[in-house]
Parts: sequence; structure tokens; C-alpha cells
Amino acid sequence: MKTIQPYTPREIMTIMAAREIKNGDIVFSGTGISMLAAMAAKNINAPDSVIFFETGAIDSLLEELPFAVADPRIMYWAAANSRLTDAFATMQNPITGEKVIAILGAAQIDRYGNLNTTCIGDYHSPEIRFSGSGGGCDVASFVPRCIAFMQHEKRKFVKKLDYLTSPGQLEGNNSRQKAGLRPGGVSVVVTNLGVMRFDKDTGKMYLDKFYPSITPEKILKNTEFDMDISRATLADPPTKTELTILREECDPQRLILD
Amino acid sequence: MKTIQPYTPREIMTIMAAREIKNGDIVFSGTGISMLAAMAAKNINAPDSVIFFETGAIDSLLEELPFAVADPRIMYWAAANSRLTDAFATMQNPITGEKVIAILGAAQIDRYGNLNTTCIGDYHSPEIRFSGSGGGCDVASFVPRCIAFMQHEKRKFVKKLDYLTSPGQLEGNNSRQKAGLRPGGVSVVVTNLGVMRFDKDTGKMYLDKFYPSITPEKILKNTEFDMDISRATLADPPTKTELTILREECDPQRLILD
Amino acid sequence: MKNSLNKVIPLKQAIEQYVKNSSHISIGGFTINRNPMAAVYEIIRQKICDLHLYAHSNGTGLDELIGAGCISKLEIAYGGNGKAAPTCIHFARAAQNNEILFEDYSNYMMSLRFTAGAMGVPFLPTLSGFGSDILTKWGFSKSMRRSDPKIVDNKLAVIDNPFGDWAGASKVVLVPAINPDVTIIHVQKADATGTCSIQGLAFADIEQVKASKHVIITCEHLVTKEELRQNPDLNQIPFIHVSAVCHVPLGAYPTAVFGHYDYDSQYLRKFAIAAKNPDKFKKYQNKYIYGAKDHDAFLDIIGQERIDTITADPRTGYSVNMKRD
Amino acid sequence: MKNSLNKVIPLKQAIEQYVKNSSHISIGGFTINRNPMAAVYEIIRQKICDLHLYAHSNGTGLDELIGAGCISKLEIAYGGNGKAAPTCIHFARAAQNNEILFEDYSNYMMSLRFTAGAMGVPFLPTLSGFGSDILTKWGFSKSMRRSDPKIVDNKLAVIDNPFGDWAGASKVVLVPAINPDVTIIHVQKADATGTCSIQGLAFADIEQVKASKHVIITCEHLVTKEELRQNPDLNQIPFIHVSAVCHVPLGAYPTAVFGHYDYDSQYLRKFAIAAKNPDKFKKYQNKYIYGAKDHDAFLDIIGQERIDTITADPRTGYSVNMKRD
Repeated sequence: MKTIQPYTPREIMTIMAAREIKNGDIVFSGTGISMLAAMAAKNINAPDSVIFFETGAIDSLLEELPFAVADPRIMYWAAANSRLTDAFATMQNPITGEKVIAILGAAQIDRYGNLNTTCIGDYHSPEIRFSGSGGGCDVASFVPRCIAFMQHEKRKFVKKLDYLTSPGQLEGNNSRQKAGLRPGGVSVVVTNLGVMRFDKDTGKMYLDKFYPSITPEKILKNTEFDMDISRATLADPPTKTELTILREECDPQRLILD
Repeated sequence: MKTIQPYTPREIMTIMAAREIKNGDIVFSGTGISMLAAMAAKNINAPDSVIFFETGAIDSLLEELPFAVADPRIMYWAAANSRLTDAFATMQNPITGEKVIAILGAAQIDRYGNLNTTCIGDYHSPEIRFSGSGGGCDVASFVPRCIAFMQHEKRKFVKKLDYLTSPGQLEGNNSRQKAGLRPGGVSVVVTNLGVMRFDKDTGKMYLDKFYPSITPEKILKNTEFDMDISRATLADPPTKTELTILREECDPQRLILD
Repeated sequence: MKNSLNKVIPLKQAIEQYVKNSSHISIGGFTINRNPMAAVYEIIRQKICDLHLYAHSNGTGLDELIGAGCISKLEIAYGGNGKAAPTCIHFARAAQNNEILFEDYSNYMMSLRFTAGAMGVPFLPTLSGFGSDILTKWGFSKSMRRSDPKIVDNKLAVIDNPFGDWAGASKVVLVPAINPDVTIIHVQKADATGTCSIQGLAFADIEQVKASKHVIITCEHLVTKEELRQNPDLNQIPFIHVSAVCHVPLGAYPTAVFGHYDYDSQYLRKFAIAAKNPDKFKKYQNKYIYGAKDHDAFLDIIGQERIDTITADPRTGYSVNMKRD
Repeated sequence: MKNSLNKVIPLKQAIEQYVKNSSHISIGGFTINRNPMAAVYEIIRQKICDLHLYAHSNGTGLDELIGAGCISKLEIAYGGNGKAAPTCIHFARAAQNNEILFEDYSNYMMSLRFTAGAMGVPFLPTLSGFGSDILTKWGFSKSMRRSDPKIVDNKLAVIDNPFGDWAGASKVVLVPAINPDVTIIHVQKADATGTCSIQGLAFADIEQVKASKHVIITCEHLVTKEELRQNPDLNQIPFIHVSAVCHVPLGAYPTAVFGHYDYDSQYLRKFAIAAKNPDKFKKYQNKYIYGAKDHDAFLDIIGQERIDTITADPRTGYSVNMKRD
């Protein structure tokens, strides 16, 4: 039996996210690691999940990894090629939207799972300008479950966002609903250190899992806000099967894994 | 030179309507005589006009006359086959809508060019129920020019509609605009007796043309409301060329002309 | 289950499973084209009643359902059926005799209402209908609306344009979303998971499907996934919207299916004539609907000769020079 | 003139005729796909300035226009360009240095705004964005809006659902219509009258076209009317919306055109690297944009070898196993 290489941070993140995806889910995917997580889920634990893109392609074959959500690779062998408006309607419509799980990235996240992908500093005259919402605000508004992929750093896990691009639990408690939103937004945060979820009542982030060799304390140190770590348990590391499928079937050229 | 058969009431109506269509117009057409008028215009005086249907087909070839706006004959060789929503948006959008001229029929018309295609008697418990608006209300709301085709009878040219399905000038003066509508609605009424238009200021119907062998008085007798006949002149009858093209090119089988 | 599993079931079972007494339904097609007639006849055979039908201009299917007494409430834009019946016979009679509750909209309003349902928003705006009785005359009373959670409290709403006179509009009509319990459409091609390709005009079928909680597809051709994936641009409905797929060749007969067969104007006229007389209509139903155990048996009664007559010419998609009554 | 006449003119003339200083414009495509790059480069060559650009995610085209100083006002959802530039370099710099006025929306909001423009309504509703800074932070001030009749007075509006909690919504966000002066898109096929067939994803191109007062089409293939009429189901844009048609093979290069060519990741990376340094960028522009009198001359500089590398495989529509930087 071949021995298996230890997993990298990217690999454990990908596997942790993939485990969130259930059979039958419609996976709203971006590119990069989020695409890889969607493909890993499809190959490992959710063969009947469906990848779809805000640009309008659904269930594309993906013989090659796309590098953008407008990559021509997503237009090949799709169930349907439609338009932006159709893709977002699929999520806004609760009949289909309730089955969607989205994978999002962000520059900043706060304790309520609100995301900033717009800027650091003042909006009108930013220190650093990012790409902006794209479909992020829409998805976070519409769908019941979102996975946020983040590097776990203090400047990213902040007390106050410089700009609230995509709504999570807003200010917690039932403020999301009061604002006019359906239940939803970021429901799980997967980082290079652990997995965070949100308290059903308060809407506050808590530590659910920490990775092998990572301590809850280290995670707290990399988080600007207070976070409940009392419920945290050690994450089950990626299994040999998971790693093998991820490496050999999802990204054999290590286009994203490296 | 062949002598030409005298024209029938249907033929003069068709030609009078066709003359309203200008080159470059987009002609919203139903079936029957309205379709024939559109085809006559295209063959006689407006070769660059475009026939289109509320069902979503535009510039169809029409090798055979369609018998319904959902006839498969309109789907062949069209510039585009789209949907109901697209067709109505083309008219609601003023950029394209301003070039649309519509041809409509009705069970009743009033002096302001409002149309009833819904019912005679009480709405909830009608004496006679008709098909209803279809796209009529939409078209009359959106486009600047509509031709109404009517049989000229007192019970059809009424003081008060039993149901106002498609808005014309509403109650005249600037009531159409006040209600929230763009300028438009029925701008000309073509009947078996003559051609009526609407006063720019009052919005009231007046007699513009009466056909050879028809008198303005006869038209008044067939109209329940008062109508200004002071501006009326004798209509130029269909020319030999118009009749020949209509008969030989537009409806050689006399599917609609008879 | 609206995922990528095999959803093929017999039509009889699909109707039993999804269309119940009092269901709110919509059907695809337009007047004499692509009505899901096999499904309509199966609903009639199963004697499903008290249906609430959302229709824009679903001529033939609409009038068969009303004629069979399946419909108690109707939201409608147009009840006509081409040359055979400029006003649908049963529809007119039922309205005149207060046999159904009905409420009138325009075709664009009904299309927008399905679109709003498909988009997951409560309403969409239009500039259609100001000053018309469509805005003022409600078919369903306020008290009836308030007592039925499945019917929206207001037929429509008029609001001032919150953006001043942006786009040249001072006011806007808002029409409320429709989300039927079930929509049934007939398409040229579907695969077992429910991905569909409609050829020719789509009418409002796509919006009706996406607005619905359950969707039954009947199809001329049940094709492989591979066939449909070769041209995703032609697939208007991805499988995620579909509950059941039923393979029913000639499933829109006597209405037309572009590229496959024309409408049977002779049958439509026969239906219209029968509809005018209760006895004749009972005989018509006993022969063609109740007298056939399913659509195949119905087509046997129609006979191959009629089918040959309406079969589409491959170049034009309709039956060239067909005698049309 | 948007009728059925021949509208074919050279791209240079189309840009001169329809894109003026201070025009409000939009361009088709999405990040690295089907941007009308030949038209973008021609706008830059003609030194048209003070443009108001409506963008959802028009990556490459957007950033070249900003880099060349053509844009003064920008309404935008996303300024990224795939792997080469997760945030567009010029866009970020221009925002950070207050070189442009910008206002943020989401991709759905921008798509809906074009759709509203295409439909001729002043706004469309969505349930997106409640609680976000997209609703509260306006890039254009109230006074600037009020002084410019081409800019809507309110960025957005929030209203209570006039239909109670119909469709589960208590409130609704309304986003105002966009009607650009000019939209430019690049398509696979067009005929001389402007009817277009887009292969693969349409993004928001169709809505952008229909919302616009003038429309310039650039196309890979200028085909006969007869070719397009053979399959009207594949023609998303009928000629009535189009002002000018320009035959520009490889007109989206360096972005991709499904079925024809892939994005040139090497070029995109070169552009991104150059964009980070003003001197390098000037050299880049002098060589590739100002150094070429038109798109053909630009492609000559690129060379046939790069074109061969990105040429699409006929089975998949992209360049299989292409080295992507």
C-alpha cells in the first residue's frame, strides 16, 4: 500500500468545505478553491450535487478546471446555458434557492458572518479597493447556506467591516429577518485553521472544529473579535480516500492545489 | 388591359389600414384582416415594415397565412423566436415601441377610442362574454399608433363601453396622460363605412374619410355618439395596383378576403 | 425531488401524484399551439375538480378543462382558440352562467406574474392598463381573497414611481407573483432528468415552469442526456425545475407542435361545434376522452389518416398546404 | 435607423458616429469572455473621454478603458479579471486615487437595471442587498444626481411589499432602469441588418442591447440573413434593436469567444503586469493600442502563433490543454 503525503492547508480546507455539500445540493461556485471544493464533493460525498455559476451555466461537464466564472470551459456540455438574470433568479426563487449552497470568499468577515469584498478604508476614497460584490451580495441575500473560505488572520476576522458587501446575520439576533432578508447568509466559515459556525439564537460566530495541530487559542489569537470556543472539537482530518480522490481526480495537475 | 372587379368592403378596409403603415414601422398584428393589412402594406407601400406577434416571433416569412398568433406558420424563418415577455417589452420599451403600429379589433369602441373586448353586460355576470384583453390592453397602453378594425354598427360605436379593456384617450383632453399612460392608443378607426381619427386636443373621434357611395350621415346613423363630420372628405378608393397586389400576392386563395 | 435523478413516470401516475382537487395549476402553450393536451385529457379522465387555473391564452386546454367541469376559479388574459372559436365556447358559457369565478388580466400582466413567481419576487411593474377596467374590476372579492391564503389580497397595486419620472413614468402598475402548485407543459425534447428543449416560440412556458412548486413535462421525444448536452444553448429548462417527465408522443394533439405536427383544425372545429350543445358535448367527451383509457387510445380513435394530414413538413415545421377549416 | 436595412459600417466609423465624449455606454461580455475589445481599443485610439460606463463584470474591457483615461463615472458590480487580476489593476488604482467617480451594485442588481431598461419600466424589484452598504453608500451624491438629468435621483429605493407578505417578502429593493446611449457587444454571428446569434452564455448582453438607444454589434462572422433565419430559436437579438454592424474577426481578443477562441491568458497577464507601472503601461499602450491603426494591425502585432494557441477545439468550444498562465 502506497503511503500518502500529508495534507496541505489548502487540501484540508477543500475537504472541510466539500463535506458541507449534500447530495442533491445545487452548488453556487466561484473559481479557484471553491470550484475544487464543489468538484471534491461531487466526486466524494455528493455525486448528485450540481455545480452552477452566476453567469448562467448549470451542471457543466468541466473537463478542464475553469479559471473564471465566465471561462468558456463552463459552457461546454452544460444542462443549459442561460444568462445572469436566470442564474440569480434560480437563487432568489425559494423553490430552487433552498437547495443552493454557495461558496464565497472575502477580504473581511465579522462575527455575524457579514462579508466585505469591496474596500479597506473609506468607501469613496479607499485605501485598498477590491473587486466589489459581483454576485456575492445577491447570493448571501438569497440562499440558506453559504460557505465562506478565508485565510484566518486578525485583519480579516474583524470587529467592524470597512464595508458590508454581503449580508450575513447583520447585527445578530433576528436583525437579518427584520431587515427584510430570508434566513441564510454565511452559515459556515472554513479557514486554514478551523471551521466556524453561527449560533442559531444570537447569530454569533463560534468555533466548531479546529484542525489537528491547531489550538482554539491560536484561532482566537488570529481573530479580532471574541468568539465562543467552548463547543469546539478536533476536526476529523481528511481521510486517505478523500485526499486520493481530491488529488487524483479533481486536480491531478495541481492547478489550484498548489 | 384586364378590367378589375369592384372592391369589397373587406378590401377597402384592408387597403385603408395598409396605407396607415409607414416604411420602417414594426406592425403588431393579430390574425385575419389585420394580418392581411400588414401584408398588404409590406407588398404595396411599406416594403421595409416588419410584422411581429405578441407570441414572440418577429419578421416571420409567412409563406402561408397564419390563422392564430400562435400558428406554427409564424415560427418559420423569423428573425427571432422569443417569448411573450420579450414581445411585450419590445412595445413597452419606448426605444422600439415608438416604431410599433398595432392593429386591433374590438366588440365596442367609444368616442375616445377606448376598446371593449371583454363582455356585454355586467362584468361578473355577463350577457355575452368575449375573449378578453389578450395583449390588447398592453398594446393600447404602450404604442403611439393603433388601428382599430370595426364593423360600423350603432351597438359597436357606443356612448359607454360595458367594460374598458384597452385604453384609448380615456375621457379625452389629457386624461390619458394623467392616468399614467404614454401618448398612444387607438389613433385611427377603419370600418366598412369610413376612417375615423381623434382630435389632438379633445381626444374625440371625428370622421376623416367616408368611402365612395357612403355618406357622412349614414356613418352618423351607425354611431351611437355624436361625431364631428365637418372635416370629412371622400376617401381615395383603392387603386388598381393596390387591389391587384392585395388579391394576387397577399391572399390569392381568398382565405381572409372572403 | 428535482435533482438529476431519473424522473420518468407514466402520465397517469404523474397527474395522480401532483394534480389534486383544488390544486392551483397552469398549463403551457398558447391557443392552438403546444397545449399539454394529453395531460389535460388525463386530468379530465381522473375527474379532478375545483382547480384554480392561471391562464394567459391557453385556448384548447383551457376550454376542455372548463367543459369538463374541472375548473372553479380562473385567472385569465384571453379565452379564444383561433379560427375555431374566437371566444372559447365553454369559457364564455361558464362566465355567462356564473359556473366559474374568473378574473381578467392582460397577456403581458399574466406573463409578468409568472415571471415574478419564477424570479422569487412578490410583484413586477408594468405601464400597462392605467384607466382600464382590468385595474378596477376584480373577479375575486376582497373578502374571498382575505379568507384564502393561496390568493393574493390585492388584484393589483398602483404606486407612484419612487424614482421621480425616471423612464418617463409617473406611476406604475404592480402585478403580483403567481406560484402554481403544478405546471404542466409539452415540449419537443426532454431527457430523463427533466432538462427540456423547446423548438419555436416558448410563449410563457419557461416562466410558468420556474414559478411552480411542481412541474410535469410531457415530451414528444425522450432523449438521452448526451443529446441535449450537445447544445446547451437550446435547452431553456434545466432539470432542477422539473418533478416528473412523461414520454407522450403527439401529447399536444389536437394543438400544434412546431417541427412535428400542425393543429388539427378539423378536430378543433368539431370540439367547438360540440361545445355549443350539452348533449353533443357529452357524446364528444364519451367518445374521445372517457372512451379512451389514455392518449394512445385517444389517438387510435383519431386515426392515422388525420395524423398523417397534420404531420409537419421538415423544412417549414408545419403541414404545408394542409386544408384548414 | 434600426430597421431591416443594411447596417454594415467600419468599426472606426461606428465608434465615431455613436460614442461621443460624455456618452453613457455599456459593453458586453463578462470578465475574460466576449468583451468587445476591438471596439474598446478603437474608443481608446479615438481618445474619447468622460464616458459614463455601466458595468456588471466587464473585466478586460472595463480596465483597458479606465487605464486609458476614457472613463470618468462608473456604475459597477465587479471589477475583477479572472486569474490575471482578481481586482482589476486600473480600476483599483483609479478608485483609490479618486480618478473616477464610482458607485457599487451587485451583479444581479446591474443585470436587473439593464432588464428594466430593456422592458421600458423605471425599476425592477429584488430581495437582494437588505442591510448591506450597497443600499446605504452612494457613490454619486444627491446634489450631483439632481444636477444631472441623465443620472437617476436615487441610487435605489426600499418599499414595503404592497401585497402584504406575498411571496414571503415584507420589503423589496427597487433598482432603477439603465438606458445607455450606446451598448457595444461582440457576437459570434450577425447578419447585415443586425440580427445576432450568441453561442454559449449570453451574460447580460441581450438586456444591455435592448436597453440602449444605440447599439453597435461587432461579430466574428458576418453571415447571410438566410443562414440566421434557418434557426430563429438561436437568434437572441432581432435587428430592430441594432444601429450598426461591424465585421471584426477576433474582435473580442484577448478575451474568449466560445466556439471560436479562448482567452489569451499570457496577454492578460502582460496587461495586468504593465498596468501596475505607469511607464510600462505607456509602453504597452504605445505598442499594442496606439501603435496599431486598427484591430487587424493589433492582431498582426500579436502574431499568428498566439492566435493558433488559443483557437478553440471544435468539440469543446475552447482550446483544450492550452497552457494557462
